[in-house]
Amino acid sequence: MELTMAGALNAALRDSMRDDDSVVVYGEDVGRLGGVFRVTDGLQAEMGTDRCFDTPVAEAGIAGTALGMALYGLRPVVEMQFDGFSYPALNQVISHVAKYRNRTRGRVGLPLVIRIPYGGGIGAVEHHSESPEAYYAHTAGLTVVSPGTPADAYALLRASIAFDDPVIFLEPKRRYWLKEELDLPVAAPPIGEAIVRREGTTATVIAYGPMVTTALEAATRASDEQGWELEVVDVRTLSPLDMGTLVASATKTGRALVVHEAARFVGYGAEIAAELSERAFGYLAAPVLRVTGFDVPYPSAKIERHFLPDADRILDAVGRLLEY
Amino acid sequence: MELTMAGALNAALRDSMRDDDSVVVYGEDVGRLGGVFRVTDGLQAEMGTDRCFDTPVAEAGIAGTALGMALYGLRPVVEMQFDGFSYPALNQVISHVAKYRNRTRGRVGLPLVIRIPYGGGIGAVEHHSESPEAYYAHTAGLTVVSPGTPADAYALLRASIAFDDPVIFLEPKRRYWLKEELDLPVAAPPIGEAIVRREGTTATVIAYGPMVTTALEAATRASDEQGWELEVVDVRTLSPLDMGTLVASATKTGRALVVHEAARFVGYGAEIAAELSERAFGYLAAPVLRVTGFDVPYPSAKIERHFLPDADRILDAVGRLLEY
Amino acid sequence: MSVEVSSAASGPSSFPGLSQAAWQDVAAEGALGAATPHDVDLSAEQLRSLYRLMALSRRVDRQAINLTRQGALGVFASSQGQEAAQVGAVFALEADDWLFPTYRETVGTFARGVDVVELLALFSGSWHCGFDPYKYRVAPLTTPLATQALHAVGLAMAARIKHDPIVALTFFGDGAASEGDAHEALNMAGVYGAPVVFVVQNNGYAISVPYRLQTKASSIALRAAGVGIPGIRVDGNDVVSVYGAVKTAVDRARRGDGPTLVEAVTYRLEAHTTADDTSRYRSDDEATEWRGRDPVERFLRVLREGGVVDDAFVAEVEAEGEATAARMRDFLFDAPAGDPREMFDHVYAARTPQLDIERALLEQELRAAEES
Amino acid sequence: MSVEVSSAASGPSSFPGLSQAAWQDVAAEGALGAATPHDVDLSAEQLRSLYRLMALSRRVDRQAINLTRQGALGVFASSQGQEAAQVGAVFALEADDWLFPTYRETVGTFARGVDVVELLALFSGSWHCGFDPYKYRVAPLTTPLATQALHAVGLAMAARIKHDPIVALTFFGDGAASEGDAHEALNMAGVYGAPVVFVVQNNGYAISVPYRLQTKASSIALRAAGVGIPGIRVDGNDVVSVYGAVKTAVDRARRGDGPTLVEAVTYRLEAHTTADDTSRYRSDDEATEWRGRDPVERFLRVLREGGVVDDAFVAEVEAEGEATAARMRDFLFDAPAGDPREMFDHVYAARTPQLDIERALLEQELRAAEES
Ligand SMILES: Cc1ncc(C[n+]2csc(CCOP(=O)(O)OP(=O)(O)O)c2C)c(N)n1
Ligand SMILES: Cc1ncc(C[n+]2csc(CCOP(=O)(O)OP(=O)(O)O)c2C)c(N)n1
Ligand SMILES: [Mg+2]
Ligand SMILES: [Mg+2]
Repeated sequence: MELTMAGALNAALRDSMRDDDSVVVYGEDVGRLGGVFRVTDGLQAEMGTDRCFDTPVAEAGIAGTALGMALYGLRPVVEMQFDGFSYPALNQVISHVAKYRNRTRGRVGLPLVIRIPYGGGIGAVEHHSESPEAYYAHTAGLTVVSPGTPADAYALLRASIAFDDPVIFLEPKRRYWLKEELDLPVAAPPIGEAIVRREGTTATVIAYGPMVTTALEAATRASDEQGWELEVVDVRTLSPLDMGTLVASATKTGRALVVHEAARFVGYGAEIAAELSERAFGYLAAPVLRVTGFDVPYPSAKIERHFLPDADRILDAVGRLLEY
Repeated sequence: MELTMAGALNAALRDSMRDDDSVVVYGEDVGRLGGVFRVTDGLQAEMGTDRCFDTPVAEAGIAGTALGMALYGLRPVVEMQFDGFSYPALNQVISHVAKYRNRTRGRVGLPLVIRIPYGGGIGAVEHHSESPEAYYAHTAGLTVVSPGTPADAYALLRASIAFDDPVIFLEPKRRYWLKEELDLPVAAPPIGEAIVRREGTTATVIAYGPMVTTALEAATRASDEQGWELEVVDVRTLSPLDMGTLVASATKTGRALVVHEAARFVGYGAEIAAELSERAFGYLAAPVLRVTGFDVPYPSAKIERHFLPDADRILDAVGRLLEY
Repeated sequence: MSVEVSSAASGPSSFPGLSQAAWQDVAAEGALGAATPHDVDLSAEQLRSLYRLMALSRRVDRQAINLTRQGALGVFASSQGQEAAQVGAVFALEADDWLFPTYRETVGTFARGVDVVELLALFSGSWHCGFDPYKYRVAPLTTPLATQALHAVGLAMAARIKHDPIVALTFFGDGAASEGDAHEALNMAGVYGAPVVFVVQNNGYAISVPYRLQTKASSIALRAAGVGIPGIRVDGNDVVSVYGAVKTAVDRARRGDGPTLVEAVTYRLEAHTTADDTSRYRSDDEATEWRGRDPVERFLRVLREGGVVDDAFVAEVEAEGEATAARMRDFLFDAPAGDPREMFDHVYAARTPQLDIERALLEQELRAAEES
Repeated sequence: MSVEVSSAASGPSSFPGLSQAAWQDVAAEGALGAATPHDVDLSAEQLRSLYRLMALSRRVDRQAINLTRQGALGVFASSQGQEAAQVGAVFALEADDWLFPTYRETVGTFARGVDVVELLALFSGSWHCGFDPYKYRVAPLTTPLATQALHAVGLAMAARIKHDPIVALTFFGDGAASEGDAHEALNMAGVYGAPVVFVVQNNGYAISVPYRLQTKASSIALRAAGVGIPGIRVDGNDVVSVYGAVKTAVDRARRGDGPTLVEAVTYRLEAHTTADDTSRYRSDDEATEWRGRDPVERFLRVLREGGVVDDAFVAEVEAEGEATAARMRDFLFDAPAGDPREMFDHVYAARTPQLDIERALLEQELRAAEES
């Protein structure tokens, strides 16, 4: 069956709810409307208003009540309507969601998922195209996941719901309409494992979420136009990060770059670049480069394409990697 | 005159308020009490309740109203009582304080300062020892400053108050009682410049805020005990970062490490390590190492010293740098 | 803004015994009074102005929806049905007062005098805020809900500190009223006696979520009691009542008597935005019923009956509306994208070294694109 | 928890003309009724239990302050003066109910049955939360203000979904009530009819900030009206009234009739914490006045007058208090620091590879320290 990423996420929610009574889905407009991106479409109709319901407009409230629900043994899967509207919940997430297991000396785990459609490229107005992954990944106690394909969207969301610690599930909204032929339920590597999406020898391109498609496009063009064979690694789980897979690829190719939409400064790519530079020191023929959005607030729709990393920007960086 | 860092900050606030009527100071308990660390001691008595006043317990409210005040031409200097209680204000800070100049196409600058006592080492209960600098430094539009000495505390706070963009001013609370002989007003390099606090040739140690003292202690011991001459660079302004000074030192010594209390993963040190690895590639005899707090929620008082980087941990890392 | 330091809270003191307790109950319905009549001082000239602004607003809104359908705007949040609430409220402001709107208040912001093309930048995608806030004393249209209410309070506090007799008016919605920031804004305004007027347009929905799932309170105005400030609930489809209520609040604020929360009960006739589909969550009947209370038509009817406007005036306003619509088409269709290099210019007062490097990279990309 | 989807908000509908407007005003003082008497059902046994818990609490609190002076605790937030509010409230709970306390509710948490040594871990610095929340159905003592109120609401929502007839009770302070989270919690509890009781201890201060600088509202209970839930204001120094009011609220919640906000008006007799200096912000006179209303002594007086307790019982409780204090000294003085390696064990259900690396580094540091 051909599914979009939004469809795969919808199926994952439905299947998880069918399999486990303790899974509840809530957030702004997720009930009757089925979510502004329709990711929760049909869930309220099938599962009832106890299992899938709308909330008042209160993101701290959504995250804070999810904690209470998880404490009581449910598995809440809540939605922040857009990346830029996940910020009011940051205090609950940083102070409590991330820390509760540790605060209680391991006695209380919180099996909850916070879904956040994130990233740009859809021509939205301000505050609707943010890439907040660094805030979450830097916060000890959170597990941060971002799928790059419909199959991973399904498999990783199901795994996140079944996970016994809180997961920040970042959905690359510009890829909601990305299609893939899928046989549900799809099998995929578990949370915590990166994957080599395309093998290569010239250089390693590390990507996640919305940039997986972009990196693969760059790899195709690199091969077609330049004869460069890029190895594309999809991070999948941003925290904890599977450094083993990354180091293996970088030591093999001797050249690596990391690509993300978020701003560069103290961005997620800094971690990968810093850690690869340390662990693959001596194997690297060039420094690890970062191909990122700029250190500016996300720009307006008419110029966003100049902010977003694309295949050209990746190929330009590969060129620089090869010049060292 | 010998001043503690808290005293230097107090003097900076008082002198700024005396020099400029538009400076107002507010926050929780900053008025009559003079702040829980007494940094605002005496300001209300001297300046009146219009210029220095207490707020309800509402951090988003403090940050959001500061924006409105700055929009109207005042220069608010607000306090978040502790690092862990700055998180409720993150939405206002990320969505608006950081972005307002850009949102308004440069028409509205926001001359405001958010003071945050931060970091551990004072035996406090949970949520009172956080190091949130990565959240702020990653956010485009913010200027992030952290002094390491009483002189810098004075000079940088005065410069921040006079600055035409919002400044997140991170005060290393465990150094509030650090003393220095000062002739006020002290001169110091402006915002945006790092400084070499101690010259050396063996390796570069990059630090800021509370770790400046620790790095200097390590350098003294390195010289006394091992004959290693460490160059200590104090970052001072975390964003925008003065990479020039850092690159110059690292290329000179050929070895560098960065030290901070915050967790390592996607921490501030990742940026420095990533960028140095790129810009000083070819000059580095060893990878840039990170000496940091662990990737765990800040621990309880009785074991916090095992979390915090100290001179031993720095010297151990220097040893590893030299083994490459 | 000097606030007296009081002694401790003193409350009910009782110690009636061992099997008898005592306490005070808060009535579940709060203390909303019945609707009472108030005289409103509006000249025929002003009444015509109100009509003109509402009618123009309606035309602007319709044109904006069309421009969205045609791709000139990326999205648009219609104010149709809410013209009385928005226009009536901003009409109560003086020239030096400040307005803090949301994405919903395009027509209120237009009525305040902001150039319609500049105003729509947010939706056309040319820049986030297309107008100069200082020129119009209007803050940017804000999408993170309830956040701007705190900005209004802060500006009002600053004005009080400077002894400037100005007022800040902020709009927010029935949904936004659930956000923590809304509460902090109301409470802080109360504490400092800030000259701010909160106008909640209760249009019955937060996207798909109806009022009854947003709060158990029968009225958003009751929040006022919780923070000790005056509250008003008014028919948001009656421009004269909205004006009267908000004017009362504005006058009170300017006098130094502090903030007021005004709830204007109204209805959004169109979808939440052009990207929304109302059929998923509300009935046509409901919308039809509210169309019967259309604030623009309703007002026009009374004005005609009262002899305040004649056909010529109405035709004149219509012509002005057409001209405005034409201007929107002229300037919003194929509006130039703007120079992408500008994205580096307004992050800080001065470009940082890092931004220079990034700008150079973009420059190189742009040059490469030109060449190919 | 199924909530009906309603039609749009319907409000005042009027269109009175061109010079007459109409609106409803919210009375500035809200709708707080006069104190009314209520029968409270407490046996002599229960009354003695209440006294015992309050007296023990007082002793525990005094011992904790002493332990802080002696360095065995890093800091402590005293409940002295607030025993009636805390003990009376938790006494209204059943065994399966849940409690969500702040740093201030040590004695309420103690009265709920949490072991006093486990309870004080937060302040001794041995771990953040020293007790098992599931064992006692008590959430960790929480310092980020008002945050735990949302946890209580979520737990109550979950209980409703599961059809478990339990109640969640959360405390917060007059200061915390200003936080956005407090509003979101109250409002969401109302929307879902969550079985939760909010007990605000209005002790007149948020550290140094007096109630009158915290809010303009005459009572925190008035917040209830703003979100459409019942509110109660009660003398927080009268344990019977507190019990009665909270029991009413607990029963209501258990019946499925939703949340209640109870404001208990009280006073903190000691400093905010042992690190605070009250002389900077309040007068001795004020504290002395409130000492005259000491909830423990006051209750004992009435109990003696009513013949509910005799000297033997009082002496017994005193002895129990001394034994508890001795236990605190025994276990909190020189309590072992714990193994620092444990800091890696509870971040996730399973240690990550990165944490293994970091643990190894610490291991090496510990070994090096042992050697030198
Ligand atoms: C903090 C935040 N959360 C969520 C959203 C997404 N969102 C946009 S409009 C809206 C509904 C707002 O309803 P209301 O306040 O009643 O205003 P209306 O749209 O009806 O004018 C939501 C949830 C947002 N913009 N900001
Ligand atoms: C979110 C947050 N902001 C600030 C603080 C610092 N702080 C600790 S206690 C306190 C005052 C709280 O007053 P109140 O809620 O009345 O409780 P009380 O201490 O009187 O019991 C403050 C401001 C905090 N703990 N959490
Ligand atoms: Mg609405
Ligand atoms: Mg208090």
